Formats: sequence, C-alpha cells, structure tokens
Amino acid sequence: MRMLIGLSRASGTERLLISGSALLLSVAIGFLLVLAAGRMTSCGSASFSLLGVGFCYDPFVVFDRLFLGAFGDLAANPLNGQFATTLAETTVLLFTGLAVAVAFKAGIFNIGGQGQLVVGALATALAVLPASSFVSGVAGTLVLVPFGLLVGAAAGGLFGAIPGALKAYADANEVITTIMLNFVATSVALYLVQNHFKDPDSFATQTVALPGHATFPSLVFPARADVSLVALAFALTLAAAMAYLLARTAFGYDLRTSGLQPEAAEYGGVDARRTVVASMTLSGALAGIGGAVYVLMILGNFQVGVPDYGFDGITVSILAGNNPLGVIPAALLFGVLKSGSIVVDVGTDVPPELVGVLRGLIVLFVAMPEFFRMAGRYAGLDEPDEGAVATDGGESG
Amino acid sequence: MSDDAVEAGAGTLDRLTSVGLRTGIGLVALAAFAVVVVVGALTPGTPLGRFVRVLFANSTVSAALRLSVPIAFAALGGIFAEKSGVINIGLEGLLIIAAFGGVYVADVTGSVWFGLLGGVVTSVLLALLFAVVCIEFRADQIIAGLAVWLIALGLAPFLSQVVYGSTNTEGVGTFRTVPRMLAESSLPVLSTMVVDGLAWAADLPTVGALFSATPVVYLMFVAVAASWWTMNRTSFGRHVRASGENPKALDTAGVNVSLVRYKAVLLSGVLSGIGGAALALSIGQFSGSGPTMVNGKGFIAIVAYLFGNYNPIGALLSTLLFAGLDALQLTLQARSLFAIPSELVRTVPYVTVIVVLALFGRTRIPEAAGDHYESGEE
Amino acid sequence: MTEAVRLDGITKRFPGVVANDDVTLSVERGTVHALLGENGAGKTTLMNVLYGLYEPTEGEVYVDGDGLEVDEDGEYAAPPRRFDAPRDAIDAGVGMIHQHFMLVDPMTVAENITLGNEPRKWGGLAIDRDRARESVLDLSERYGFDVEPDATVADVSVGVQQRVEILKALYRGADVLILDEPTAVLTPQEVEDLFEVLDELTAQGKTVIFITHKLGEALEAADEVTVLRDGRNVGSVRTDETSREELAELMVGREVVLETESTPADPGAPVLDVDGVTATDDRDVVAVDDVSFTVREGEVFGVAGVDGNGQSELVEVITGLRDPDEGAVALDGRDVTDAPRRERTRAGMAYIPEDRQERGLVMEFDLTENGVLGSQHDAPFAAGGRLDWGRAGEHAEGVISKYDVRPPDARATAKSLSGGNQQKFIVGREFAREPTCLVASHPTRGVDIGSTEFIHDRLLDLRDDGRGVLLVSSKLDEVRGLSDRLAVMYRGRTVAVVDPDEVTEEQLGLLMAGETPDSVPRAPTREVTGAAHE
Amino acid sequence: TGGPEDDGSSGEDGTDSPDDTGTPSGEDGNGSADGSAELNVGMVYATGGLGDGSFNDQAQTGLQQAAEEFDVGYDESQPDEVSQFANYQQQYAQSTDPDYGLVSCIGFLQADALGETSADFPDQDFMIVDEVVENDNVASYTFAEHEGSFLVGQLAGLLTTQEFSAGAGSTDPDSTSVGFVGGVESALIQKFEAGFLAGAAHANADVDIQTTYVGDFNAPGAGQEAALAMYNNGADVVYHAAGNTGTGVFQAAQEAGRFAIGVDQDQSLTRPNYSDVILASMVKRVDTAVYNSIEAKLNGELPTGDLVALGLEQEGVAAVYGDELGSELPEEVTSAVESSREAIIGGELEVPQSPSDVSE
Ligand SMILES: Nc1ncnc2c1ncn2[C@@H]1O[C@H](COP(=O)(O)OP(=O)(O)OP(=O)(O)O)[C@@H](O)[C@H]1O
Ligand SMILES: Nc1ncnc2c1ncn2[C@@H]1O[C@H](COP(=O)(O)OP(=O)(O)OP(=O)(O)O)[C@@H](O)[C@H]1O
Ligand SMILES: [Mg+2]
Ligand SMILES: [Mg+2]
Repeated sequence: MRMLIGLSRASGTERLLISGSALLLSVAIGFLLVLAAGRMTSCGSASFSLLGVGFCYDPFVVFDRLFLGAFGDLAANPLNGQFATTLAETTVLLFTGLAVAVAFKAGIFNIGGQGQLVVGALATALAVLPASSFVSGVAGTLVLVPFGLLVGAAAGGLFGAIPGALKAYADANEVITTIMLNFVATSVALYLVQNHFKDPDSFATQTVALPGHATFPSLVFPARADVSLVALAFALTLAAAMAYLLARTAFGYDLRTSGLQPEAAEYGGVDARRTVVASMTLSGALAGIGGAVYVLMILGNFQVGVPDYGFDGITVSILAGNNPLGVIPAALLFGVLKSGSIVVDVGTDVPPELVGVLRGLIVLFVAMPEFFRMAGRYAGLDEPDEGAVATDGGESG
Repeated sequence: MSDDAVEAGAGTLDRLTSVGLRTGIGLVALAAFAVVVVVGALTPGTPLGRFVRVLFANSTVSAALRLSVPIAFAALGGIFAEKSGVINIGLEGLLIIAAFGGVYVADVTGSVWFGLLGGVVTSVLLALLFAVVCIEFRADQIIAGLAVWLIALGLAPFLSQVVYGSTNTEGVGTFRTVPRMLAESSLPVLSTMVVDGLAWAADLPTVGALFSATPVVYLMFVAVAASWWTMNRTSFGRHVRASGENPKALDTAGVNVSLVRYKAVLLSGVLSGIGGAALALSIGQFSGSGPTMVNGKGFIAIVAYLFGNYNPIGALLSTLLFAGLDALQLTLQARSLFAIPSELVRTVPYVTVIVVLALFGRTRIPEAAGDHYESGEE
Repeated sequence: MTEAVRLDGITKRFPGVVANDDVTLSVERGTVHALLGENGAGKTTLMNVLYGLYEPTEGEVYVDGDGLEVDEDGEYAAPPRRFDAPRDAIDAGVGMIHQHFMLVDPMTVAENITLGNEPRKWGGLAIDRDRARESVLDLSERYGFDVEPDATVADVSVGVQQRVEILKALYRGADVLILDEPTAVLTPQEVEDLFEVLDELTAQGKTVIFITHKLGEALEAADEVTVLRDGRNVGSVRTDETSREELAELMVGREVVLETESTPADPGAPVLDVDGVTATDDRDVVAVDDVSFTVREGEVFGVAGVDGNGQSELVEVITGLRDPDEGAVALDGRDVTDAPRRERTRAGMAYIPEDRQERGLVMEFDLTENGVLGSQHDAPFAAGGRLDWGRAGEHAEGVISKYDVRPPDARATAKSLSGGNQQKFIVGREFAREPTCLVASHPTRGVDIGSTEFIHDRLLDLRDDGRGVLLVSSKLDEVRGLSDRLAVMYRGRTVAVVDPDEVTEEQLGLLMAGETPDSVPRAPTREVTGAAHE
Repeated sequence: TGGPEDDGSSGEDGTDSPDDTGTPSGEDGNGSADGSAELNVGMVYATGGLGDGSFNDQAQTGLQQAAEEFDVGYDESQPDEVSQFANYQQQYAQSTDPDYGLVSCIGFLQADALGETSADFPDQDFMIVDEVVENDNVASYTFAEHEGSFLVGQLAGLLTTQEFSAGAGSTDPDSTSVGFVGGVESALIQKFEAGFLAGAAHANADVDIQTTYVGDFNAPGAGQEAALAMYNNGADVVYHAAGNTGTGVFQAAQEAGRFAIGVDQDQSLTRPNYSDVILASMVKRVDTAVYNSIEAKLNGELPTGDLVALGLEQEGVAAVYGDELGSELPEEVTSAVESSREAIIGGELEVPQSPSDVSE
C-alpha cells in the first residue's frame, strides 16, 4: 500500500506525461497486436501490408474507428447517437472513477465500485418507481431525479461502508472484501429482481420501466440518445467538488493524511478508523450515484448484467493519478474506448476485446513510472526530440 | 524465577493466547459442525439428515476436489510470490491466460498433456512480464497485478475471437479420471488389477472420491507437498521467506534478492499455469465472455492462502473449504433440500470469505511484501 | 605492521551529495579501529563501499584478513578488489554488522546465521539443519558467545541479536568485521560485554572496524581512531596518543562544550498526572506496567532507559495514541484518559514524536500543509470545515524563520528537508501551540550537534516560561543535562525517580539494566498542597 | 497458419480510407457486408456471443445459410452488455455504407432497446428472435420452447424408468430421476423447465426431477458440477437450457456414464465429442427464423409488425434424436413421444409455460 500511494507522489506534470506516454505505448502495442492477430486469422486479401507482408486487419483503420468513431460524424450532427453513447459512458465512468479516486486518496483500494454501483442502481430503480406515481411532469422530474440520486448514494454508501468498517475494525483487507462483495451484490440483485421485483411483462430479469418523468431529461440530445447533459454537468460538478473537498477542507486534509501516512494522521488527531469508514462511505456513495445515473439516464430501469463500470472506474482513477480533476479526461478517454469498441466491432473484423487489452496495458504502464523515467533518461541521451518529454518526466526522480 | 524468565513466559503466553483465539474460534466452529453431523446422522429422514448425507457424499467430495484444483494451484503460486515480497494479485489473470493457452495448445497438438504444458508456458510469460515490471521498473505491485488481470481478461477472449471466431473456443480433449485412463491404456495386466482395485476403493463412502479423480487432482496434492517442502526445507524456500521479511538481510547475506523474487514470481506463474490449464482442460473448452470461466477463482485463491496463513497445507485446506461450500451449494440446489433461493445460495462462499476475513483478518503479511527492493539503497 | 584493509582515495557521490570525499583509510590486522564522526559525516557510506553495497565513484579497496602483502616496491602484491555485491565482500572475508540489524525476525538464530550459506544434504534438496545447529554451537563456543540456535530472533534481546549478527559474519569466514554504531541500542553493561567480545576477536586475529559518534567508546575500545567530517578523513590517531577534547574538535571542526547546563527549576502546579498506567504493545505484550508520575509547571521531567523498555508506549498513552489497559492520565487536573488526540492538543498538550518521518510530518506534504498538522480542524486555520491556506502559509513561514529551518521555503516538501531541519520544523510547530505541557520524545535523535544545542535551548526556554516538559530520551547526557527530575524505565516500570545532578553515570547504567544500586539519590518530590493553580 | 491468402500482393496501401475496411470473408465465416450485395444484414447476437454451441451459433447457421444461397452480405457483432444493444442496433440502422436492409436482433434482452431503435428508424427493417416488439418495421419470431421441451421431458421420463444402455451411457434401473440445468433464471428459460417438467411427469408421475440454475450461460465448469451432482443423486438424464454451460452437462454425462439432452441445436452434431451421451436435442430453429426473415426480406414479404410464433407445428421447435444414440432408442419410447407431439399440435395436450403451472 505504501507504494500504491507512491503513484500520487509524482508531480503533476510528470503524472500527465506518464499517463500520456502510457496511453501512447499501449496504443503502439495494441497496433502490433492487431497486426499479429491479422496474421493469425485468415482472409482473402490483405487490408494492410507492411514491408511486403500482408495483414488481415488494418491497424490504422482500427484505431481510427476506435478513437474517432466514438465521436460519430460531429460535423454533420453534433448530437449523433455515437457521440451520445460516448458521453453517457463518460458520465457514469466519472462517478466510478471519482469513487475509486477518493478512496485511493485515503489509502484505500476500493475494488468494490462495481458492487456499490449495482446496489445503488437497484435501490434507485426500486425507490423511484413507487415514488413516481405521486408526482408527474416537470415537477416530478425535479423531485424524482434528485431523490433517485440520493437513494443511489445512500445505498451505495452503505454498501461501501461495510468493507470500510471491516477494514477499520476487523483489519480485513479491503481488496479482498470488496471483490467478494461485488459477487454478493450481483447475486443478491439477481435474487431480488428475479423473485420480488420482476417486470412481469418481460422475459428479461429487470424491474418495471420508470416513467419518462422519473428519468434524466435529455434536453439537448434527442430522447433516444440515453444521455443527459444534466447528468454530465452534475458529474463534472461533483469532480470539482471532490477536488475542493480534498484540497481545501479539513475533512479532505484528514483523508489525504491518512492515505499518505496513517501514523502521521493519527498523530495529527485524525481518527483513522472513522476516516476509513467515512471515505469508503463517500466512495461507495459516488459509485452508488453512478448506479443511479445508469438507471435514470441510460437504462430507465434496473436489469441484471450491469456493465463493468466499477472496474473501469479503477482504471480511470489510476490513469488520472487519483486526482479528481484528472478523472475528467480519463473518464472521457474510457468513454471513447467503450463507445469506440462498438464502432470497431460493427465496422471491422477486429474483435472488440482489443479494448480490454488496451485497458490492461494502460494500467500496467501507468503503474511503472520508473520505466518512463528510465526511457526518458535513455532517450534524453540519444534522441533529443523525445528527450523533452522524458527529461521532464524524470526531473523529480 | 528471574525477571527474564517471567518476561519471556509472559510473551509466550501472550502469543499463545493470540494463537489460542484463532484455534479457539476454529474449535468452536468444529464443535458446532460435529453437533450438526451427529444430529444429522441420527435423524436421517429430516432435512438435516439429508444435508449431512449430501455433505459426506462421494459426489460432494469429488466435486470439491475438482473445484479445488485451479484455486489450490493459484494459491500455492500466490504463496511463493508474496512470501518473496511480491504481492501477486494478478493470479486471476494468470489462470485466465493459462486456461486459454492450455486449450489452444491442446487443440493444436491434440494432447491434454501438451495443453497443460502450453498453459504453463503462457502463464509463465505473463508472470515474467509482471516480474519485470515489478522488480525492474518498480511498479506498484497491486496495480501491476490488477493490470495482469485486466490484460489477460482482454487478451484471452481477444485471441479466442481471432483464432476461433468467438470468445468460446472449440472443444478439445479433457483429462480423464485415472482409473479410466488406466482402463484405456495399453497395459492390460497391470491396469485391470489396478482398475479393479481402484473401482472397489472408489465405492468407499466419502473417501472413495480420492480413487477416481483426474491426474490433476493428484498433481495438486503433490504440488502442495512439494511446495511445503520447498518453502520450509530448502535453501530456496528460506531465501524466499527472507526476501519477503527482510530483503536487506538476504542481500547482505550475499543472496541476490531480485533473482529470488524473479524465481518466486515465475514459480507462481508455473503453478497458476497448471491450475488454469487444468480448469479449462477439465471441460475441454475455454469460455471467455464476461469474467471468463475463471470467474474470480484467482481472487478466492488469495483468500485461501491468507486464510491458510501462507502455509501450503493450510491453503489447501481452506481451498477445500471454499470449494466444498461451492460443491455443496450445487448439490443442495439440485436436491432442493432447503428452500433457499439459488441466487442466495451462490453467495455462500463469498460471504464465508468475508466472515472468515473479518474474524481472521489479522493474518500477518510478510514484512516487506509490496515494497520494492533495490540493492544498495540506503 | 600488517594492513588488513586499505581504502585508497575513496570518493562516493550521490545526486547532490558527496558522501565520501577522497578518503584514505588504513586498518592494521588484529586491531580495533574506530570510525568517528557526526551524523551524515559519511561513515556508513564508507563502510558500505568496503562491503560492496555501494560502488565507489572513485578510489580503490584492498582487503586481506591475513594482512596485505606488499612487494619490494611497496606496491600491493594483489590488485585492488572490486566488490559488485556483498557476496564478493563476504568471499573476501569482510563481514558487516549494520546499524539496523539485518536479521529476519521470524526465523531462528541458526537460520539467520546460516542464511545464504545453508549447509545442504540430499543433493541440495534439503537444508541440513543438524549441521547448521552444530556449526552455530561450535562458533559460539569458540568465541565465548551464549546463544540458543533454536530461539526465534524476534524473541531474543537486542544484545543477543547483535551477537547473532557477529556470528553470522564469522560463519561466513569473515576476518574483517565492520560494526556500524554497535552500541547505540545497548545498555552500558551490554556495551562492556560487547567490548570484551571485540577483544576476543582481535586476540584470534580478526580485524574490527567500528563506527560510533561517541568519543568515550572510541577511546575505550579502539586501538586507533579515524575521524570523518563532511565526508573527508580529517585525521587518524592512536587512542593512547589523544584525548576526548582533541577528538571532539576534529569531529566538529571547532571547540565544543560537551555538557549542557541548566539553571535550577522552579516547579509549580502539576500539569501532567500519570497515574498507574498499564498498557500493552502492538503484540499485546505488557509494555507499560503501573507507571505513575507527575510533571509540574516549570520543570523538565526526564524519562531515561534503553530503547524498548516501554517509553514509546508510555508516551503514546499520554498523548492519546494508545489506549491504556489501566490507569489514568490527567492534564491540568482534567482527566483525559479517554480523550482523543485532538482534544488533548486543544487542551494544551504539544508533542514532539520520536519518529519525525513516520509520525511528525507527512513527508509528501509541503511545510505549509505540515504546519497545520494537528490543528487542521481548529482556528485560525479552519473555519466551518474549510481550510485557510493563506493563513497556514503565514504560520509555516513564521515557524521557518523563527526556528531557522532550511531551506526557508514553505512550499518545500517535508521529505526534501534534511533530518535536522525536519526536526526543527516539528519543534517549531509544537512550540507555536504555546502548550501548557510538552511531551518531547527523543527530540534530538539523529540531529547534529548544532541543531541539538538549539533544540535544547528551546526546551529550557519553555520550561523557564512555566510550562511542563516531559522529556524522553535514551541519550544519557541529554536527559541528565536537561531534566530536573529523572525517572528510569526498565521493562515497563519506572525503577526509580532520581535527581539527575546527583546520580552518577554508573548508577544510571545499573538502573537502566534493571538493577538497583545500593544508594541512589532520590529526586526531591514536593507535594502541591496549597500550591496555587494558575 | 493464417494471414491473407494473397499475402499483401494486392498492393493495397494500409492507410486507405476508413470506408474501405471490408475484410474479405475468412474461415471464421465473417462475410462482410459491402455495397455490392443485394441485401446486407446486420446481425446483433445475444450477450454470451458466438461459440455457445447453441443459441447464437444456431442464429449464425441461418445467417450463413442465407448468405450461401442468396446474394447476401452480412456483418456480425457480439455485444457484452445489455446497455450496448441500442447502440449496436443504431449502428446498423443508421449506416449508409453499406446500407443494411435488415437488422437481426437475437435474444429477448434486445426487445426494450429495439422498441426505441425501431421507432427512431421507421424506414429500417428489423427482426427479433424470442420477443415481440410491436412496431411496424419489426418482425418478431418466438418459439414454443415449452412444447419441444415437453417431448424431451417425456423421453427422459420414460427412459429413467427402464433399463437402457447405449453409447457411453446407461440408466440406473434403481432410480427414476431426471434433471434440468438452467442458465440464468428467467421467464424464457423457465418455459424450457416447465415443458420438461410436464413432459417427465406425463411419462411417469413418480419421476423425481432435480432442477438447478447455474446463474450463467457461459459457465461450463459450473454446469459440469451441477449435472454431476444430479447424476450422483440418481439422475439418468439431464436436460439443459443453459447455452455454453451445457457443455459441462455433457462432460458430466460422460464422466458419470449417463445421458444428456441438448438444446437449441442438434448438439450431437455440434458437440460431436459428446454424441455418445446425447440422447436427443430440443432444437429451436433460430436458424430457420433468421433464414426465413432474410428470404422474406429479399422477396419483399418480411412480416413486419407481425409475430411469427414457431411451435411444434411449424417445426420451429422439435425433439431431434441424437445422431449416434437416436437409432438405439426403444420403439415404444419414440412412438409415445411422437403421439404426444401430435397431441400437442392437435391441441389435445396443453403444455404449461411456467414451472409453477406444472401440475404435480
Ligand atoms: N543512498 C543515498 N542517496 C543519497 N544520499 C545518501 C545516500 N546514503 C547516504 N547519503 C548521504 O550521504 C551522507 C553521508 O551519509 P552516511 O549515512 O554515510 O552518514 P553517517 O556518517 O553514517 O551518519 P550517521 O551517524 O547519521 O549514521 C549524508 O548526507 C546522506 O544523506
Ligand atoms: N536516500 C536519500 N536519497 C536522496 N537524498 C537523500 C537521501 N538521504 C538523504 N538525502 C538528502 O541528503 C541531505 C542530507 O540528509 P541527511 O538527512 O543525511 O542530513 P543530516 O546530515 O542528517 O542533516 P541534519 O544535520 O540536518 O540532520 C538532505 O538534503 C536529504 O534530502
Ligand atoms: Mg464485426
Ligand atoms: Mg551511519
């Protein structure tokens, strides 16, 4: 855990450079992977050739689809469906990314974002549905959406508090308890929906759909786009709020201190146990809000088989160096990757699982700043133009 | 009695009581279990009676053994890595990649044994990447381990898609039980005698399962014994332990800490590789959608060795406990013995892990685990 | 004379620091050679070079435990050694016992001694544990050590651990033994025992180099002393041809006053009351056993003892970092036994922790952020949960200038400061609280003489200002010099409260070793009946 | 070996425009759509993806068959998550290059998304399998899984009460027990269960029926353990409706020397390793639905706005006997099953659709 925190030690610029280089390097390896995969499969004629060798897949096209495809044709229609999907994914990832980042800052590795998100999503769907019959129209939206978010936050927060309390009072390693709780959350949600809250008119294991006035208004985007700039704005506001909380409040100070150096925090009068529980609750609440947004913005009900937003949140946070503001570009990047993978799947024959590999590689490279420092020092001697990046990166080392 | 003796005595006593607490809880659990068994055995008609019958059924035991294989191998691997000071939470990833590699090589070569080897090789390659990243480039072990998991989680289905056109591979041969293999082998005299003997033994209640298992189950027992021996009786094992407790002491004693850690991490790759390949080759297919067929077994393995206090035998026992719960849950569901919804029954192993961790959370992890070590650093 | 070790023009540079600057050192076979110097003088670095842990930037190393052979031209017969790793140094017969022991706590004595050189059997498939035990027993018999091969290292005393370290080196066939500050953790009696061991070793032809910054020890145990200052060799002298004063001057580079003298105290009302406190350590072993005392306004109450006798736990109980099993702590007459740390700070308790880098500072934070540590929820820094960084910055700058923290930059991270400056910042921050009671735990550990003097003066100022000071230290001259009353802790108990001006060093040594000398001067205890509380 | 057959000699520059990405069809059968075909089909599979040896693979069979017989190009995609369906459907619907004349949506989980997508793209034709989407541009195909399951249930119920041995399996004459392994519990899978329960009970009221839901359509390991538990508890025949999880059921049957019944496809053919234990399969002609929809679309007869219900009568579902074992089934068993089939088609026999409606 001591080294874990080390990630946040690197200076801001260095972080940025490392994250950028990690991304580039991952794409470069992904490029090779696409080429290699193109040799492993068979096809009639090559779509790409290099040095006289033909490959079945064209990596340029793949990455073009992956990164640019996610934005759709912005010139023709800035509100196109693909871009909407990208923003929707980004929005949810902002919440889970923030959830993981806040816990990280407190020195806790919350792998349970997924479970907290599931619990928050389910609670929101179950609570908003009965409430939606009491109010309607715009007033209904104004009441129901905040109510849903609140329920999601409360449920996710409580579910996050469990591993927090187990860590604080029973010394149980949160990495393990949160992973276990992810399985528990998924199974219990399945049980509840299947046996008690199932939509009787659907084959799917899902709850009854929420009425339109109980979900996020799409405002700018067409209604079918399943994205809401309101939710996105809320996510961005929360990111700013978390940054403020961490940097400028006494609670944030306590949290960071216990994350960096628990002994010093204790010395400084921080109740380590309460801080652990509080930060896990906050983290769970953020993930729970993510779940609520998933229900109120994307799905319109709760359905089993919730996407891996929680796990992606870890990647987002790591890439952002656990900085709440850094989470914004990182979430956008992963929103692009998730949405772009669909374009890749539809538009090329390259398996979209490629994005999963990229995700892993990015995390791997972000975890090894030393590699870039070394590369930087090396490049600094040999290649002046790349050296600029590298020496900056290496300066504080 | 001198002060020294009093003090030493008090220390020992204190340590005994903390050990005692653990044993105590264990004993209470054991006693409660015994009561259930006895009452169940005495009342065969009741649900409890049937429950106890299921519990000791040959089928439950053999299921538990089969389910144990990937977890136990990964746990052994985890022990070596973490004891050497490298926390390997990427075990899940090693299992995944080995499961795919195992099936792929078995498919290409047509032999499950080559498949097993293939699984080991792929897993070792990934473990090597992890080792280089952690040892050479001082990566944060937890995050690098997470990356190993994520990479395998993406790469195995990706390759499966490329090679087989879907995240599920085609079917390949599987490991047969040893009696079956003998029966099919071309050693007539020996095999009929042994087969008959095994067949007789396999009908024994409860322990019968031990006589009609696949070779990987026996390999698991061998690996546990060998790991224990290596860890506790050989120089390498001692160096591994020292490297996790006080790498500087090992370094100044003239042993190359990085080398020890490399070996330990690669060993975790070998062991997880066997586990992952065995998992896939017991079904003859790699299925890679969602969390893949490994589905958290690598994480359960971590819990198993923590719960087993880094002792290979302890890890095996806790693996058997979790696998046993899993086996039991499937049997209970099939026989609808208790009216607990299946979704909830499925959470039993996970909840157990949490409860166990809450009670035994204070497993002492090696002093230097998670820390980077560089020779010559003051 | 025959040289066993010759270091020729060793320079060792770290980024930004020249730890060793052209050091030449010659050690005669079969002698004890002391390496003397202040903190950071480069002693450990030099020896790490000799042991192969560091590669020298420049310079050459010659070693031969049987004495270096010289040919007719006065040149060394053998070429200089290149040690790429300790393994090479070990093979060349060099053994090092580090400042922090390099032992694997959960392993046994025999396992530690044979680590890396385990005797094997069955073609390497197993460690021959019987042979390992025998070798250990043989060795300890040969050198008159008394160690139990099967004891777990974590369970044996520090003195024994040190012997294990020495045996470890001897087991590897070391002829040249390096001991880095071997006496820092020992009681005076254990120090005597160690010196006997050193004599025994040299008598058998071994060569010993030991590092210290204690003048007396160098004079007593060594045949020759080399003094390092700022990474340079400022002189090698034979102990029978020098004096304390000369060595001190060599070491510091100027004349030094060796004793701190304080004016008599004028104690007033009690500020800190410790009553029957019993507490356990992290392993649940009783560490503090029924300790009671009172600290009054205007006095320094010292607690002496060898490290690990419960002082740390006692301080933690007093400052609210550890729950006592029994007993009570009162601050200004108010019971604070169950009060959390923050409340004690608010009630006027300041605390200089023994471990500045673990507890006292958040190393990743800059000085502005560190300046509010402990007051982050209190005025003037916090209002309504919001932190006023402007004010915090002013505060940090105030501390920096008043306590001469260098570099004078409130945005510098704590980890970028040297140890002494880190300590000065903590001292400044804690003093700025204007406490009624200060708990100072090893306030000058690892701090050089200049900063030590400064901190001592501030402590006395505080006392003279009518505050109560609890001073815990394992440096005898420090506690004796500063304290008005002095308690000695041994195995969790206060074995005596003495008057530091009356007690002799020998008496203190015996007390610290748990023995009660016949006549120990008791410290005067005044009852406060009638004394006015302010 | 792999790679392009012409090995790059086509001289195409790698950096050609993104529009020109059509990869020629390879051995994985990915016949990419392009502008030249008469009809392009966008295929969105159910989560779980191809390779399940049942549902999705069956859909692919129909697609490939149509592509062989007609001038049809296609693109396939395999979403991982329910929330992605809408996006995949939209991708195909809005594409103009190529223009997809028909978007096939496999699986009931796509219904909600398709409800919206089809409304947004009124000019695009869709088809959906397993659910009904009541829009004018959607053709819905559903199956009477319970009817087919009834027949295999009856088969299992009849066999468990007698001594029967074939291939690598044999029944245990001492016990009369059969089992059902489901994937994820859902109303659809419960239709399979209900039919099977009813069929087994119809064969013999005393048959003991064990049911397990593994909770996953792609967990062959769990399927294996679940089925083994059943076989060890006396089950002679286990029927699965669990996608690729069913592979484990077959594996278990081989280990236990008992029988299994496949689902969706004739699994004695698609899983030939296990043909020595697969008595029969409850075939669900998703391929027919896909094929028919393509053919109908080409002929301008796509039944948009309608529901095509495929039962035993329409041969949308059927009990198909195992390739290897079918011939060894006793005559009286197959004829009993056959008469039930006729009774169901004739309406004399009503098969329940939910396990709770199965009369004990
Ligand atoms: N690994 C290192 N990297 C950078 N600087 C170092 C390193 N090791 C030592 N130094 C620096 O070298 C100088 C000499 O340190 P050294 O440890 O040799 O001192 P010392 O004389 O042993 O001091 P002490 O009495 O405190 O043990 C110090 O300024 C120290 O900070
Ligand atoms: N391991 C290290 N790596 C890098 N720099 C170091 C290391 N150790 C010490 N330094 C740097 O070397 C300088 C001297 O550090 P050190 O703590 O040894 O000082 P010191 O001699 O104890 O000083 P002071 O007298 O103030 O206590 C500081 O600037 C410190 O940051
Ligand atoms: Mg495609
Ligand atoms: Mg030193």
